[in-house]
Amino acid sequence: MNLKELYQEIILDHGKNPRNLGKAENFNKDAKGHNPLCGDKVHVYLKLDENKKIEEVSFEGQGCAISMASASIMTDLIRGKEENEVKEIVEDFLNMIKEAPELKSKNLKDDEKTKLMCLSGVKQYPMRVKCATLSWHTLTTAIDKTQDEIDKENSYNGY
Amino acid sequence: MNLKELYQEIILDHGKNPRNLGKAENFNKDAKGHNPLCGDKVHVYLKLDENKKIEEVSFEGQGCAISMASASIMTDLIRGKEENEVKEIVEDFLNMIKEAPELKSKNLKDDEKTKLMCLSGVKQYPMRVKCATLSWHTLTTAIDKTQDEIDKENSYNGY
Amino acid sequence: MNIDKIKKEFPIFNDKVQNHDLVYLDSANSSQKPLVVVDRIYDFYTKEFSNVGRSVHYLAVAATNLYENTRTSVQKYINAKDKDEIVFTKGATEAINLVASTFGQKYLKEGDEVLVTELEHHSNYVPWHYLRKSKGVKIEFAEVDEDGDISIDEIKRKITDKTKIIAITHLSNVTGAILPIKEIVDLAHSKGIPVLVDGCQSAPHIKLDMQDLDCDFYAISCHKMYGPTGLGVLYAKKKWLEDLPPYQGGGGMIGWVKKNDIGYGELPNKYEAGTMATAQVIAFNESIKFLNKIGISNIENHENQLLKYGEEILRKNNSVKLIGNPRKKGGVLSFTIDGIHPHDIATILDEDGVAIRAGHHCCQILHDKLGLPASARASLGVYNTKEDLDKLDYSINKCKKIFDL
Amino acid sequence: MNIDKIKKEFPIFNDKVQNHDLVYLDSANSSQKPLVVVDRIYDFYTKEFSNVGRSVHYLAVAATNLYENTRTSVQKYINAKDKDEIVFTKGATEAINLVASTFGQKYLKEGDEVLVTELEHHSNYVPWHYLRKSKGVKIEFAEVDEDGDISIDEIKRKITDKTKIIAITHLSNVTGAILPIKEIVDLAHSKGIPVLVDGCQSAPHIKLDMQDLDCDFYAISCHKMYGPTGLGVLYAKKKWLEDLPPYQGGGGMIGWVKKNDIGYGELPNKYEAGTMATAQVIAFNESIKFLNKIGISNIENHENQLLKYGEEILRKNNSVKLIGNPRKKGGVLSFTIDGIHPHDIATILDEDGVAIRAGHHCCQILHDKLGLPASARASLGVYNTKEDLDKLDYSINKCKKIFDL
Ligand SMILES: Cc1ncc(COP(=O)(O)O)c(C=O)c1O
Ligand SMILES: Cc1ncc(COP(=O)(O)O)c(C=O)c1O
Repeated sequence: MNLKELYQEIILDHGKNPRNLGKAENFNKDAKGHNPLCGDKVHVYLKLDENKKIEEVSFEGQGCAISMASASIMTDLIRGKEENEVKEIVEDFLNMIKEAPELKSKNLKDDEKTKLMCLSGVKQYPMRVKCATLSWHTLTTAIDKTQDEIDKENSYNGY
Repeated sequence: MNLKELYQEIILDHGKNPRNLGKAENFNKDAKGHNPLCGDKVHVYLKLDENKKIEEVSFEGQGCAISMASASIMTDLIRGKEENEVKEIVEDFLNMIKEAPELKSKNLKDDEKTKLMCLSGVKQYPMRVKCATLSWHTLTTAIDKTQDEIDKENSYNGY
Repeated sequence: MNIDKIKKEFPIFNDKVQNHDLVYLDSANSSQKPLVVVDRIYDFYTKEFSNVGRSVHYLAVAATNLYENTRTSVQKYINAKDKDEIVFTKGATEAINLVASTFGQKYLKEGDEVLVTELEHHSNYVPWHYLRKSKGVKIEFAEVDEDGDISIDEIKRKITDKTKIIAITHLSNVTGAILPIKEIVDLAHSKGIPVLVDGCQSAPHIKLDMQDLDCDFYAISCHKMYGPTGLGVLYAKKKWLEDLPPYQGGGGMIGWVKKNDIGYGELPNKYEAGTMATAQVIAFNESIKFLNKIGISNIENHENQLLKYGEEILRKNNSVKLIGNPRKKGGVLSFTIDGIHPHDIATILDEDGVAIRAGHHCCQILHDKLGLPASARASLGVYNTKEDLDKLDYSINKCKKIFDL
Repeated sequence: MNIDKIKKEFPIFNDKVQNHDLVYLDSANSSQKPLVVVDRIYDFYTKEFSNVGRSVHYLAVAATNLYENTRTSVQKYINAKDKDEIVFTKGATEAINLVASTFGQKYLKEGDEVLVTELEHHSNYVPWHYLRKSKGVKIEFAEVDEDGDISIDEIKRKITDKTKIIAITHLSNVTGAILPIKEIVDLAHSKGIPVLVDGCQSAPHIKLDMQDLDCDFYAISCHKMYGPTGLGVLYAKKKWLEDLPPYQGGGGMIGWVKKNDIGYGELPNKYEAGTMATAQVIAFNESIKFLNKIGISNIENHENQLLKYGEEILRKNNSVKLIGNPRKKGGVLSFTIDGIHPHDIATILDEDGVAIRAGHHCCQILHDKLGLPASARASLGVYNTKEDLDKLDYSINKCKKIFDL
């Protein structure tokens, strides 16, 4: 195991100063994610334009350096991309964290890949994988949400 | 351990041909005993005269040689004795089965003691102690029963 | 299949018990443990111990992985579709209580019927009785035929419009009857009725396939499967585990907790409240490996041969009466001897090192039906041999001599 | 009291874990096991194994006696009046569920109040929440003061005419607060209210005396007491165990069984349905002997000294904030570091072999109240030393360096 790989400069930086933190103004999709065992929480806000391109994205959350950095890097990275591209990137990222040695997505530029690979140190810390993936799973939930579900939720506040 | 001590001639005889088996005609006290773990059952019937002397006694039951023999010997032995004497004998018997090396009761004649001591082989078989003592405990229950309890029971049939 | 070699894997057979070689014929009660299982417990406690799923430190991570590995092994062993369908419990008894309580809560009301059989162990009757007391649910009994068996026709006869669940044993721990579960499930499902199967006696002895049986719930007892005490498994179809309310509440099973409300965790956590039997679960993986190594169909064959042999010699033995003659039978030899009570038999056999069980074996309804206060039972495990049964026969003759039969 | 010698009795400390000496500061989660306990399990399974209370053969008789011996040891350890007041359960969680379920069934109705505290572990909240859902019972929370403590006055304030039971922790697993149980029980009893105490954290660390405390129910977790996993104890006054309905139903807990009705067994069988955790119960006797050998007041002293030392060095460590400053405190050091999330702390400490826990420790209500999503917790056991705490401090400084604090 290797702490230096886990807590790389860029992780610590994003962890301390997360980008895109806060509730978005005009979001039209959102989702909450939660890890009941450790208490980590995240709330992802998306604004998709008529072409299903992500116009704006932000998140609120509480969590460790890994989870904050992961959300921060993720949100930075998906802005401007299309829904389908984003879903493909999420899958690629989750694969990489789980087992794949590298990222393969054509929707990621090389420097984006480099940035994301900074999170790969987490592979060696199975208990921390959930920290790195929570915001990504939540992003998927938000994207997949139907208008019906959105309406229903507005009348209930689970946690 | 010693099987010969456990299954003495007299035990086998009483076990096979229990004395005083059957429901008494004119009993005025009775009680049921039951060992839920093994299924042994006994029902003791007593007829006490006005001086609290045991005029008649019998039992019904299902059980192993030890439990049948114990009930058989017990019923033989207490007929004609007074309630208080019987209670003292029960205590003496239970003590002997539990730990005491011999019987001490003044209410038992020597040949009665000899007969009862045939059950002492059970000491070495802890799981069988309950077989030997079930009818004795049930006898105590019958003796201690108040008229109130007897009346109440007549309207209910537990098992 | 080399039984001598297998037997050597069980340390208890290497020493004398009470100056006798142990002839252990009480496996339906609980099986002996192979060394690999005991060693695993030892190693876990002495080198790797940690609680599961709660801490992020190294030992905790490792323990959590080991714990989940057993879940996967069990899933494969019983061919369940999904590993989240495997819930660890205290025992089969808890598994059945869990279903009766949660299913009862959600789906049963006054006048509804639960169909059980006269073969059921108390553990598959008392939990349903509670619903009779609390909700006025009715309990119907499918009756055994003269062979101690339950036919599919009898089940058919007892199903009514009000039947809401069938709770039935796979292999009777008294008559040895193996019931036609697949057919019963088919029949029940055609009427929209879920089926809970008590698999305590089947799991260690015959091949299980949840996807083939298609039952809704299946209860297993690990200590009868060459595994540790204090552990059981509830298999339940995912749809039920998602649909039913949680059972015990506590740490680990929650989703979120507020002062005014609580949300429950995802499967399988939802049904595993509190600190689980961590060491036992981890060691149970070795039991599964042990069973897999020998192969369950080899075990089944071996035990079938022994069963036939045992029936043969006991039938030849005068005054021994075998209980039950079902169409399909597992490794259970229940019997009585006219003139000798089962307890006396068990005590006398024990003196020769032959361990059997005497009593009603937690099946009082069945014993009432058979008109027996108790019976003697010799039951088989993978380590038993024909010699064990010869010794049984020998000691039975000794009983008869003592009792002058 | 020679800690080095005691530590040697725990095999896990004799090997390196991940190339480090293990600094185990997670005993509030689960304690490590002394060799005597592990050996007892080993010997039982390899030489003496049998199920309890069901068969009459030699091994079964011996196992039953051993099992009951532990009951007597537990009775003495907590000074209960009667051995039948000791019920073995799967864990403390099951013990509390047992009481909530049976007491709730018999005595609680809509509008009745259960008084718990903000300190409670989920295991002492979720089971009561079920009654809120099923019966409309209300749950009231005694609130912690700024020291993470609960005063007797706060309890007094929260008791109403509707309070039907108080369920309260003896020693908080987060703030370490030791509550004045005896006074609370006195107060409650003066109003006719029974008290359940969650004794998970107290039982391994402070002297217990049921007759002195006079509480009605007390829940204990054996795996936190240097004992095996999968085992707990419910102490309950005999009058309650006689009065309340049974909990799980199954083999061993019945009195008689008919098709139309069932009678339940005598104490303690009534509450021990199914095959129990036989090996674990038998081994737990060794845990009690281990505790008795050292002496619980010696353990208490030792842990108090460590606690003071730990508080001292952590207070000196900049940016470490201790959680809770109760009047009386047990061996729990919960803390946060501004700028480093507890999970990151735990991971970095783990790299040095220092095992602590990070999260909400199953106390989400308390963490909400404290405004913390999570905390880090170092908790003490009999085997800990000042050096362990020095290493904790050292590794905390390493965290700070990594995070540039
Ligand atoms: C205060 C407290 N209560 C209850 C529990 C639950 O005990 P168990 O998980 O052993 O059932 C724990 C431990 O997890 C605890 O610390
Ligand atoms: C057929 C059957 N069902 C249920 C049980 C109960 O299993 P356990 O005691 O392991 O909970 C047993 C064993 O005692 C059994 O043989």
